[in-house]
Amino acid sequence: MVRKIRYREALREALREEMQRDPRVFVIGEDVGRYGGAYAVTQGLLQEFGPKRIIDAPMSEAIIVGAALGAAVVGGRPVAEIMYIDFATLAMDQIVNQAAKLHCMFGGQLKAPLVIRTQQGTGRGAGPQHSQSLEAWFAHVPGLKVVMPATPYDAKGLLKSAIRDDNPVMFIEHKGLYALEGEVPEEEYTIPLGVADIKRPGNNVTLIAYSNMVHTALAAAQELSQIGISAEVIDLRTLAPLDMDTVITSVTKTRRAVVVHEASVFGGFGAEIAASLQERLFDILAAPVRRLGGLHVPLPAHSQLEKQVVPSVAQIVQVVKEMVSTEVAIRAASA
Amino acid sequence: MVRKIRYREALREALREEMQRDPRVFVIGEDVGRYGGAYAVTQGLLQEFGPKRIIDAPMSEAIIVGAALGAAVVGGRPVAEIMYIDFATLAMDQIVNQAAKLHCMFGGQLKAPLVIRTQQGTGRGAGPQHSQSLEAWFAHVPGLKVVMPATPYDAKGLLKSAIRDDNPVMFIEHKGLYALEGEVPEEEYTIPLGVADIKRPGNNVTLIAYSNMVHTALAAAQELSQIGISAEVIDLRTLAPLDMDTVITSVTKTRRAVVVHEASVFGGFGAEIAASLQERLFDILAAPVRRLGGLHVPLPAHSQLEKQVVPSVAQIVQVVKEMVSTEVAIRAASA
Amino acid sequence: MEDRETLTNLYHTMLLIRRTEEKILELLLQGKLASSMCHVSIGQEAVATGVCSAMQPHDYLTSTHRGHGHIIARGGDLRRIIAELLGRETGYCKGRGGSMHLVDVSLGHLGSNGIVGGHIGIATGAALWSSLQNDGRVTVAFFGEGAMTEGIFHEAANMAALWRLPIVFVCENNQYAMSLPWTHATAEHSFARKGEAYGMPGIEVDGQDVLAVRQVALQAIERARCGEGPTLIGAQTYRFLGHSRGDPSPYRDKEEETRQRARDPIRIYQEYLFREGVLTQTDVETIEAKVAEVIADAVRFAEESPSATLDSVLEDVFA
Amino acid sequence: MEDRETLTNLYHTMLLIRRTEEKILELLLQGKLASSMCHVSIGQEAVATGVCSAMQPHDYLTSTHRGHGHIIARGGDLRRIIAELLGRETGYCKGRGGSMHLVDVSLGHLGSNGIVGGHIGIATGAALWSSLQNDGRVTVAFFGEGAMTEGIFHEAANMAALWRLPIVFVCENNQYAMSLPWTHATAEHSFARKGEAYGMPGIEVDGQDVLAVRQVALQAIERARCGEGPTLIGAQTYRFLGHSRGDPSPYRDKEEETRQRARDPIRIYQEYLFREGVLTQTDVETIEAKVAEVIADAVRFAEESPSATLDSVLEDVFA
Ligand SMILES: Cc1ncc(C[n+]2csc(CCOP(=O)(O)OP(=O)(O)O)c2C)c(N)n1
Ligand SMILES: Cc1ncc(C[n+]2csc(CCOP(=O)(O)OP(=O)(O)O)c2C)c(N)n1
Ligand SMILES: [Mg+2]
Ligand SMILES: [Mg+2]
Repeated sequence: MVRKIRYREALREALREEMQRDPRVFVIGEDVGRYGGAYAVTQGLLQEFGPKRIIDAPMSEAIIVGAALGAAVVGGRPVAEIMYIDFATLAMDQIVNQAAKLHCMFGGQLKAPLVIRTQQGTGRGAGPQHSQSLEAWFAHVPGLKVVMPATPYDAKGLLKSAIRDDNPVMFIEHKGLYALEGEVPEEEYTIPLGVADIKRPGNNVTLIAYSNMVHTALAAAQELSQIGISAEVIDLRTLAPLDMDTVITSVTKTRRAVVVHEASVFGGFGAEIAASLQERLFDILAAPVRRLGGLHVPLPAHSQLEKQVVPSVAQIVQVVKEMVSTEVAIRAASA
Repeated sequence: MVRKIRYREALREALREEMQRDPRVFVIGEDVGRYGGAYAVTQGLLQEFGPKRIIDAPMSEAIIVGAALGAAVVGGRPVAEIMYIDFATLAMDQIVNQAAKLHCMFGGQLKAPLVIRTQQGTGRGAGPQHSQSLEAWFAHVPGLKVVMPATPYDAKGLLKSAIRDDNPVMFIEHKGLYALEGEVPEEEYTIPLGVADIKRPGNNVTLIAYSNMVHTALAAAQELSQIGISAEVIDLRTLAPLDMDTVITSVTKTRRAVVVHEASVFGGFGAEIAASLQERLFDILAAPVRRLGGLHVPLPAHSQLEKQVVPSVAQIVQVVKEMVSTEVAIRAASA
Repeated sequence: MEDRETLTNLYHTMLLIRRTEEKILELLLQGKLASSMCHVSIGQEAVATGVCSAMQPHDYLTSTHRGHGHIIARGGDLRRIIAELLGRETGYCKGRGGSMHLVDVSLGHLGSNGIVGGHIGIATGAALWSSLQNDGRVTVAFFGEGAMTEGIFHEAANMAALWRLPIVFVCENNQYAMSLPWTHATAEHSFARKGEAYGMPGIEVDGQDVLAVRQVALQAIERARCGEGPTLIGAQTYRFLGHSRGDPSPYRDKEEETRQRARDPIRIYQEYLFREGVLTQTDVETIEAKVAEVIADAVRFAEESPSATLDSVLEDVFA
Repeated sequence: MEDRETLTNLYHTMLLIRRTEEKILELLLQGKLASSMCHVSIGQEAVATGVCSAMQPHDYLTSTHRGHGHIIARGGDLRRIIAELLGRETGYCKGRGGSMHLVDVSLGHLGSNGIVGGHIGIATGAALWSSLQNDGRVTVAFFGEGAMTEGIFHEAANMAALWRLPIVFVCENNQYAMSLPWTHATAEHSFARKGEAYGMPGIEVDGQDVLAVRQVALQAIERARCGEGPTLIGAQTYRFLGHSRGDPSPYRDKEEETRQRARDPIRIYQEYLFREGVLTQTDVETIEAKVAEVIADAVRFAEESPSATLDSVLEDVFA
């Protein structure tokens, strides 16, 4: 049997293995060393690798990213940690104007093999400045890769690939997933960036999700199966590069799609998927592509309220039921 | 006959009139006073209003927005200028975590009647760090309004409304439009935020655009009219709040829609429009909603190349022709 | 020497902060807080108390993630504070802001903030407006020493000194930013030097001595009010507990903790008051009882209040 | 005194920068530049020249929007510089970067930047890596005084001093950030004080005196290389022309301009060399001729080169 470990442990293993494999890999961020990371991902690494490879930085998000970038340019393979994605707002110039553009802007002379690990989302009632989901911003920036693992297995394999990638990667974890257990083999493996994963096969509808919403979608699929609706669940895993082929293949089969993410629906990444699907599968779709996402509101620092802001299993089930019956209704009408 | 003035003059008039009307209105930014603004919008205002109302700030984008926000909270009506939207990356915490959330986060106790004027886009070969189009980021942030005027008339009327609004407004101008002339009445007027404008009526297809792309869309509509295709051109004017009603009404009539913006298509605001249209008009659309936008690439600092990155009149015409003929083909096949 | 009433009030305020936060920790352990975010300032009460005692009613302040003390010292309504932490509609932010976003605009309290240093912008802007309006108000920006290495501190300090804004920057140096010791945050620890870089005075003060804090705050506020510009105050204090719940602070030296905890600002001040004959043991007990009663009332009020609702949040997205 | 070759090289470099930028302005007026962005450093040549002359071949530097001088002083290939400005595939950035994004990784030049202060992060990171690897390299970060009020400068200076990184911060104080005079940018103008806030020395130098600049740079670089940490150099210079094309600088005092332009670093140095008998009028003419030839060759090369293409840009989005 494959052993089970937590998401945070899988991430730690990826860091540890990459640091062992490649002496150029190092970690820099706030409280990553002595504290072991705000979400305990880097626990124990300071003891193992010492303060030159697990670097506790002053509270200076911009220069944390900037310094990581500079080190990457001259030969390092830094993993910078931004404790909450909300604080990435303090480093946007370094991420967007510097790291993302560096290779292209400088005619290919420089490379930025840099991973920015951060976490986002709800789950702790942490409020409007500690719970945002901002992946859509980064996916919209040419030159950045955006990774959003949903399981311990993916977290480990994707982080290893991100570290080995020669481009800046926004590696966005989810604060609600750190304690999640899942199977992770002892043997070394990596997962390529840009390949979606079918987390559950199905025929009647495709649920497209990533990060924590994969689990919500899976739970909805389970529930739908009980009323005879077979849902395929696709975990995008990386938003950039985006594996639309897997999505297209699935929706070509199921003819119905729902995109689910925790970020606000309005202007969220789900729009990209929905827009793209209707462009490419206009004649195949049996129903409009539906989007489910967070309400367009600053997140309340209230655990009960924030739950009402983000999509639930019940909402997904409801939407899928509507899609199926609408279609039935249309079919009936045109018969 | 209504007099014609330039986009930059219309903006200046709006500032001047609002400053005359309301002593709480003031301008703060880099080079807004002595220099008259990098794009000459604030020229002459220092002489007219003095250094307490036209404030030349040190190069500190974060505190420029922060200070404007603080002043707004205690009674001022600041208009902060960020010279290029690319530099807003240095003020994202102040804009997104502070200004946008302040009213809601603090239970309605505080208000942030703050306008952030900035400009974006191509047209000067200004390169990857001076030509980005980032409106999609801001539209995705609850609590922010996002305004993107295309004409001198709209620029003036919308800026006046933005200044009078009790919420933080990202007022995004386009560097390619400052010299554009248009009719602007001498009499006072305002244009409400959240109301799209039909810039040209038509029946066969709806072109949805904003900012500089309105003019590209209008030119395309003109060209299309010569081959018998009647295009309606909608200028969204504000992305948040978004006037989907006007769009829905138009597309219900034309049954075909193309969204055009200069920002990168991937993850751009056009996806929101396209996704929303297919959700709401699935059975009415005669063809998939098409999106035209910039290529997903850091912008070259090369005037000839950057032109190739953003949508052209020819591209719009081409896409519309495809849509019409595809539909004709489908109709023929099903006949 | 200050008058008896002032001296007593300072003691009362410090005790009220301490006991309120102890109660908050209790509520937290009982799982009653609506949010997981909660940072107490136990050990640092003299800073909030001393500074706020030096402010005028029409002055402004902005506060931090560790801000219970600031709003209490400013005279905040304990009922609305506890209600906020319990996620009730009667709370300061209608129950949606929690511990990190307390605010009372009627007291000139312009909000606490979850972004370290984020609110320094708002403080600077409030002071800018006061300067433009010449309204005689002074703004106090509280922040931890962790905020001193954030870019926004630099931009704000520079702007404030350049334009001689009526603002006082109060750094509560509790020696740690989460696990990062101040000694590992910067190579220069002198607040005088840090202030001078912007052309403003930097003054260090024993943050465990409420009267000393009050004195430097009075001077800095006076200076600001007279148009002489900002001051940077470095109040040396200590975070007695962990950064937040579930932080046993293994990164701190236990000997250091013991030594620092021995300098309890409330005990130090109580001894002073006894020594000076300002208060007696009986007085202190009366104050304790009063404080306990106010807290009990606030908790009762909060628990009886209706929970926050999402509808109410949605109504407030735009003003 | 420095040896004759060094002294001559300094002169040659300054002249090369000056004449190249004069040619660039000419090309600009002819509408030949591919981008509208172009900032010349005429009047500031002694800073780039003095500092770069103090660097070792394996050292790094990062540069600004006003960066022609830095890359030329570092020994950059004039052909590739002009080709870049003309938007040719043979340029340093294959014609897509233009004046603001010159770079030559083979010379340790890690790029100029359009975001004022943006590249200071990269410089700090390069120095961090050198420190971690103990590779004996030093990084020089050039920036204008405008960048000193950006948050990133503060965060970088603090980190560099804290970790004693091998970096030298070179502020080219040309007195203006666009229209903003340095006197209106900050209340404290002493570089010593600005450096001290981070625990690093701040040294002012006459930026119109190439030998003086070279001296302080040699010392600061040596200090950095020995592991003693960063230095902040404030080189006092002047932007002889407008901020960019089409800026007649009406915000500047004309008397000030005249006075400052009289302190032309090339003239000052030439007089010194004549006085010391290092160069004769004939030598100078020979150098002029050589410089003219190199520039003519570069322009010819650039004009004959193929234009940049979008395909090539698209290929480079990812490494
Ligand atoms: C910009 C930002 N970075 C990081 C954090 C996470 N964080 C919250 S409090 C804290 C330490 C703050 O230290 P300090 O300013 O000294 O205040 P203290 O907690 O000691 O009162 C950190 C790192 C944050 N909230 N905001
Ligand atoms: C972050 C940022 N803000 C504003 C600008 C616009 N801008 C370009 S150069 C400049 C002045 C820079 O002054 P300084 O750093 O002194 O350099 P100088 O131009 O004098 O060489 C400004 C405001 C910019 N490019 N980046
Ligand atoms: Mg602290
Ligand atoms: Mg300058």
